[in-house]
Amino acid sequence: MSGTGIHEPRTLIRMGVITPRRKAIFFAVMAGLGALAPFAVYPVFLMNVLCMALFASAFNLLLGYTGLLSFGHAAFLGSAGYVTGHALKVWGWPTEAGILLGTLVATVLGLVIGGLAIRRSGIYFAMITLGFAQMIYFVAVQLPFTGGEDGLQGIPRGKALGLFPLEGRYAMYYFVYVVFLLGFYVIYRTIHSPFGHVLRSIRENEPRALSLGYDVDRYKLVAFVISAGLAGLAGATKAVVLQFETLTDVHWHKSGEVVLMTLLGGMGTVMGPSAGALIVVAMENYLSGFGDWVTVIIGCVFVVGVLAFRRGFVGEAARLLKSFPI
Amino acid sequence: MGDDFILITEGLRKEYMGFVAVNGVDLQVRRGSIHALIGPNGAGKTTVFNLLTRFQAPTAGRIVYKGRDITRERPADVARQGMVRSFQISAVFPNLTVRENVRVALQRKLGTSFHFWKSDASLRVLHERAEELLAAVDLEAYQDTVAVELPYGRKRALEIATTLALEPELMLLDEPTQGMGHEDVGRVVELIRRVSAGRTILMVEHNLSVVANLSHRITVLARGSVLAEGPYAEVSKDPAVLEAYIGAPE
Amino acid sequence: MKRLATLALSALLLLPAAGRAADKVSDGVVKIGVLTDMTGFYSDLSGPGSVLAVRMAVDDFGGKVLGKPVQVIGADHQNKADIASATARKWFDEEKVDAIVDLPNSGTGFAVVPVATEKKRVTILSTTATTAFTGEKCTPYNIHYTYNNWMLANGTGREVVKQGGDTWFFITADYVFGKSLESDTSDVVKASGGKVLGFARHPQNSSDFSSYLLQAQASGAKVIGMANAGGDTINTIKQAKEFGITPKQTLAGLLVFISDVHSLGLDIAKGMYLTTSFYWDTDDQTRAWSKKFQAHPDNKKKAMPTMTQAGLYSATMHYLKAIQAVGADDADAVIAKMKATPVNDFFSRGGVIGPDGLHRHESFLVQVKSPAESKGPWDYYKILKRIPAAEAFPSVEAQKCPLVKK
Amino acid sequence: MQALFGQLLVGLINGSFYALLSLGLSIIFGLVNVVNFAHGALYMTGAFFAWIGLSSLGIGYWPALLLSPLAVGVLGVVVERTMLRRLYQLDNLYGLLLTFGLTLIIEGLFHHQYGNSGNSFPVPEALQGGSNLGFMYLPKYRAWVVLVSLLVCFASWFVIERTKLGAYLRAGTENPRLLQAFGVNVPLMMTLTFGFGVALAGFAGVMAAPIYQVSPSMGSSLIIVVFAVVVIGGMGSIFGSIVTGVGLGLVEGLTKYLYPPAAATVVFAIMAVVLLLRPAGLFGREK
Repeated sequence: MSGTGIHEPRTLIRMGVITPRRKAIFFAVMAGLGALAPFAVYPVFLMNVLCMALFASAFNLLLGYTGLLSFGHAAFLGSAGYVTGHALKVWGWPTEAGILLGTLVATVLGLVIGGLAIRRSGIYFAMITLGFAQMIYFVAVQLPFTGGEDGLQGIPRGKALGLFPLEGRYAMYYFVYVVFLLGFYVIYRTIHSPFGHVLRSIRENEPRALSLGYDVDRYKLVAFVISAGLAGLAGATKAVVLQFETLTDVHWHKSGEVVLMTLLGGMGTVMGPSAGALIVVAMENYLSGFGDWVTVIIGCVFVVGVLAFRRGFVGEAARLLKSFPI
Repeated sequence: MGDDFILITEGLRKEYMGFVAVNGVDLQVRRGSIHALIGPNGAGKTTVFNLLTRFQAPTAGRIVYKGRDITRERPADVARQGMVRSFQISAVFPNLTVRENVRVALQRKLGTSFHFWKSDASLRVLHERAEELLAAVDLEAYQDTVAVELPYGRKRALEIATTLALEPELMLLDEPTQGMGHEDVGRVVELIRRVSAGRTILMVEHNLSVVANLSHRITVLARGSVLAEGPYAEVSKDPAVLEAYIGAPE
Repeated sequence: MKRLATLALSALLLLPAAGRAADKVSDGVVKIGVLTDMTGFYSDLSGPGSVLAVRMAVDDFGGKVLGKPVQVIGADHQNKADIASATARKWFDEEKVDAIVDLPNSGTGFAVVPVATEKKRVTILSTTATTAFTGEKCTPYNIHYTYNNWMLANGTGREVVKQGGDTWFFITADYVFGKSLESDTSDVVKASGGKVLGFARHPQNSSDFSSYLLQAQASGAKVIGMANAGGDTINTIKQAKEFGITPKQTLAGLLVFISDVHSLGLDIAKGMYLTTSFYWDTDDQTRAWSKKFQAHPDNKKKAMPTMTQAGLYSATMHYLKAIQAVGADDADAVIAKMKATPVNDFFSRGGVIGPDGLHRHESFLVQVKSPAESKGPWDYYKILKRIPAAEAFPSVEAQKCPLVKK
Repeated sequence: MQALFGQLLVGLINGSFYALLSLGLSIIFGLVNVVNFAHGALYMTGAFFAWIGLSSLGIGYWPALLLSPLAVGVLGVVVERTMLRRLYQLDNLYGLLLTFGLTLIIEGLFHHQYGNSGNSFPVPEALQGGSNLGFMYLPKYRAWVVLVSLLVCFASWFVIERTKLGAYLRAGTENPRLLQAFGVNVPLMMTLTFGFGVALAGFAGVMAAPIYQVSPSMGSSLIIVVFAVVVIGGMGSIFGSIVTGVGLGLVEGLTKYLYPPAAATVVFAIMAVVLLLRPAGLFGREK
């Protein structure tokens, strides 16, 4: 998605609005807020937000930093959730091992689907990922261990490190918080790595990157696999939090939702997807009283976002900061 | 003949669903020369470029680069062997800074391009070389400018600097002066001349004065086939070439 | 602990239900959460109508119990177990909801009931079919009120075989509800002397049933049993007619609501057998309540109540009366009272909630009228047989609820 | 054997809908360069317009066959004029995202207004009943669907590939400036093309109304299969989308006969194989 108004706050860096120190302070404040949040806000809601924020951030690695619109990311979220749920519930695995297994399965799935999908780019890529995700959906409907339409219910949370039971209100939250921070760090590291720079060049101008000798497809595939794996981590953790896994997580609406979160928060920004996840999950939670209007409202948000607001909240904020230097 | 010619094509052909875009093109590009590919619109010049750099697969024919058949190789591999192209539309990375543009090209040789776990601070070692290259194209003052904000002619210069970063043996320039003002054209021509030292350049160009000024040899394409080949003075008098140009004005 | 609770309970029962008892209403309000499908598959047969039925019950009760207000909140679970479970948790944790009712779709039921059990709050299932909720999955805080698969299978299956429909083919929704309905009905058919020739499974919310119907046709069965619900049933019926399968083969709707018949039209639905626990035009009492429901300003579509909506009204009344009688909204005591008191209203004449939580009441085998027989809108059913509670629902022993054993 | 032919015939009927919808998608993509995610929602809208026409205005099937696509087309024109147009300069992924948002809005509104249990639309008088083909009973209406869909598909293909108007349309996608220079109003042409493409979806909706329940979700399940059809067929090709649509319908029918549980996934499995062997699709041009 080159030249589409992706705004990176590099001008802010140049202008001295963002300095390494301020950045460190910002992240520290955010991390602190995250650690204190469950005392102020309903923890299950927060955990949901964290999982979706990780999911959206992983997705953004593709859309925002590689320029690939995957319209089937729910496949990774959901498959990991199912596998983790099954491992914990039926095989009685420790929590961490179950989550790792789910993540691993999503990664392998990412390798397969990604390997096929990156043969086409742009809009075809989007449609192909959507198609494969739909295939995963149908498989999930039919495989016996997923519980089909009824879902996989009653997943035990188990104990963190085999010691701390995760049943309580706060233990689970901090477990999820740690997972989120780890996942988020991996994404942050990837974005700001030599590899991340190549990805960005691919996003900006794919033929040019190719002509510079970069085997573009391989970079895309690695990015896709990382993204799928982290989406899987989010899904696996979510299954443990909510103690069930259902078809919702593999449905294409979910894939659309993560696009919305990323778009709304600001694609190609580090914090954007998390902000978007917060907004979307909050909307779904607190507007649920409006019944079917929620779908309409989300649709309108989508349309307005695409037409007038392509930088997303974080992107627009960065732009405002730029126009009004502090 | 092998050593004299860095690039040879034999019977290069490309069809799309029954439409023949390139029809049996034989090209021979002499090492160290500036070779121009000209022809009216739709003559298949860009398609030839795409075939040479393997962005498209030829329907038939062979491409030999440095004595090696590269007809079946992948585009990135071709680039790594020193054949690097530029594009018809200025090909920079618009939202990266000027320095980052060049750095991306330099970065490959570090061998850390897949290292997603490493900090990008490890790329700082490249800045010195990047600055040298930018200085070579008079862009040292623009290092921190985001490429999209550069004026058009400067973008071309940036593109050339990026290409040079790969230390190519054969540069393929696709209409390097297209859409430029008079002053910019002069600067780019100078630049091309400067960087051609020790390299081979194959370019597609519409501006015939640029072609006359720069190139040692010319190949004229029309309707996918080679119409004439030789030095500019010779080719420009060829009646078939004149007809092709007059028959299909730009 | 348990003994203590029982002691406290009996003490409470002896107290007059006034004055001090008001303190026993937790948080000073009785909150009923209607968790239902407001927009999807089941929204016409439960959805806003369910919320309305509960509100009507609260209004008719006087809006207050033990001097404290009764509040009704509704939410859309969109048929998704995850949303259902998340909403239930939020309601219990944050909104102090005392009881969650309705829960269309067994999946959402399976998601919510354990949460309620963990939090010791009441659930009353109305639009949920799977028999296991009062069987191996029964919990002390759950009541299954309106119908279940066993009732549907027996009511329709047995009667259809008796009328000569002794070879069956099933078209089944491919999830727990459908499969368990299919197996329950198969058992009934076989027990009644019939034969099952095969089945075809389809995903929920399919649009094209022609290929399944062709399989049913090829089987040569006399009866095609539709072990599915909502839009799936409607589509099956329509397409069966289109492919000339009906009237050569008979359709048996295993879970058909009056809203489905309304949406199909009598011309297509006529002649079909089905079992229901409520029909508005049964007697004066049902007519009176249903017309009130239909005329209610919040009933935008002016639809007659389905059995689940009528059941919810009855269940809510029963719940509030139990709170009144106990003098507190404590779940253990209220559930015990509800189980101890027979239900007697337009919906349930002498119905009893068993120790397993299943409400056993009379149900009806009906046949859909032809357009000629119908006197007007919503005049859809001929009641063929009133099935007494003992015959309509499985016995407590048959349910194998672990709670009941000792 | 009987069952096989029956399933194949059912597959052919489904294939006709795939073909009609993927044709519309292909036309819009080929000529306007937008992947219209809302295609399924507009198909549903077409069916609903027909149903609303019948139930509240007394407009029958035959007029609806014309009026409803027209109304959907007008809706498309409005969408194109007010929204899509503003995205042409951008990557075409934004078109996909916009139409995805529109899908949510359209489906949400119909949900709100009409619930989800579906509304039935009677088969028109003249097409009721059917005939026994020996191996199966073929409803007249379904035969009509196959016939008319193929006819409409062929006609659209003919206009685009074989007439002067079509040549203009195709030229417009290759080089809009040049066409503008010839005095053709390109923006208008694109608007009308989009209108026509979605009108085809509306038309398919009316055709589907008497077969399926008219319900807000009728389009969303179909659209993704149609996307897969389009990927398999190769999106550039009008002819490809028709042939692939019908062909995949048949393959689905065959799968239902051989191994029913795989019927839902077979199209996507084929998509995987096609991507491995021919990334551009069966009839697609290489980029």
